[in-house]
Amino acid sequence: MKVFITKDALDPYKEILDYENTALPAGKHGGVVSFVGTMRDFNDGQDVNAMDLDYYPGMTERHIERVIQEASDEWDVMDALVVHRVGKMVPTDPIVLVAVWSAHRKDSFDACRYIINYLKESAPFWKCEVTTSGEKHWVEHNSEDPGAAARKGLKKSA
Amino acid sequence: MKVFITKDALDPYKEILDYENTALPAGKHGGVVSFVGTMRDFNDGQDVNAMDLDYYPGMTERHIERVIQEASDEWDVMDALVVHRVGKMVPTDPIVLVAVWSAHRKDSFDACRYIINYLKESAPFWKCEVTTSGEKHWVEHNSEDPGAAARKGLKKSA
Amino acid sequence: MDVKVRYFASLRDRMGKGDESVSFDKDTATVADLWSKVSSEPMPESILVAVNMEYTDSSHELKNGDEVAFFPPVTGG
Amino acid sequence: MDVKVRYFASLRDRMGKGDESVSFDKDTATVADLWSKVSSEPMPESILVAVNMEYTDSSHELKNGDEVAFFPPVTGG
Repeated sequence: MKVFITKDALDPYKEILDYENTALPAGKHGGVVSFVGTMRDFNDGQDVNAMDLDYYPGMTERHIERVIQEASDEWDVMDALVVHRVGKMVPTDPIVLVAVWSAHRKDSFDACRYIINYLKESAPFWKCEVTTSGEKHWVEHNSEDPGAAARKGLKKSA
Repeated sequence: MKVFITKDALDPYKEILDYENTALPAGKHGGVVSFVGTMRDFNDGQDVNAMDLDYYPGMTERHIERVIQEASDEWDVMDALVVHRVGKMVPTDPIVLVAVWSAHRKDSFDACRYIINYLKESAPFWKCEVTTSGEKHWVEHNSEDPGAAARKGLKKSA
Repeated sequence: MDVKVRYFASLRDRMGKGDESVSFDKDTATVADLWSKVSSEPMPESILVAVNMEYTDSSHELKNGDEVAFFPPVTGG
Repeated sequence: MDVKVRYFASLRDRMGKGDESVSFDKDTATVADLWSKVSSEPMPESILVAVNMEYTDSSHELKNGDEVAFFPPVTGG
């Protein structure tokens, strides 16, 4: 299992191949399911021309590793790789890669989906968007699923 | 949509990137889910050291295209790519790539899984395995799911 | 009436060829008629048939120029 | 007792810094006590808190050397 957060440009498929060649035994896994998320040029109907993604070094990795472990407890996962970009990025930049190797397709799909759902909804990242009009603002909630963090039972301070 | 069957070595992630750069508008898709299937060195407990995959040129592509269309009717699919290797191959060779682009993760996962399930269970391919003892034999049924073809309603001649 | 016949996988090995052309001296024939022209054995239960690349069955009426394929159950890729 | 405090995202902008060290002259203090030392405003309902990188709440009792982080709801990556 590897979780890697980087400010550098992300070459997702090179990451998959490099990891496969170094960490996985040859000829044993039936397949790999991957999700590669790319920065879009719009959000909530507004044009976006840049994003600055904040994270909590140490905590973010630890919580992602825990979710990979949850997925491995639930499904038959041979190995998993998460690479996430942070800092300044522009539309068409790859942001995130999740790859899950398994002997069974179904398990790869389920585990990969579980991990990316966590990353997109509940992982400790904070988006700051810069619109084409130059306006900069911290995203208040995840537009894809505003209720996700609450459902995951993250405690709010009273 | 593109379906491509080839006797040549398959470089799955290069195929994804080439297709993404030529066929997809930049900045519009939220992500891509891919499945890459690799030849394993065992099947049904027997060591396998080579496989020769037969197909029906024309029919195989047509039926895969139809299944991609079914997936696109069911889910919000922006584009999909299938590349399948045929002929002689050895363990660790990539055999198949399915990539599905969508604005929504859920749709990409569901459509990609639907397409690869079809390819693995019901698409017109025939496996001939060569074991390490040199024995060559046509696989009689798909060991992953022998009932799949019947369930898909393929008619048997009386 | 002429049709093109194709065989795949183990059936290709058994027939000793991948394809052949078959001529009928009548204007109508079914897939079953075609099978009895190409083989002396009864058509195996498990054999699948496609006409012009669409699955069908042995009662299918053939037309001149059809491509008929016989093959064992598919195994997937 | 000394703790390290970290702020993220919009809260970092609002606090004007990303981290600071805070000393207490007593041996026990809660996250709520810490907040009242670093801000004159009441702690916003929506602010999340983590101690040593684990989510917790404002009643959490701090220990010497703890790392306490305050941040707005996460947005995911």
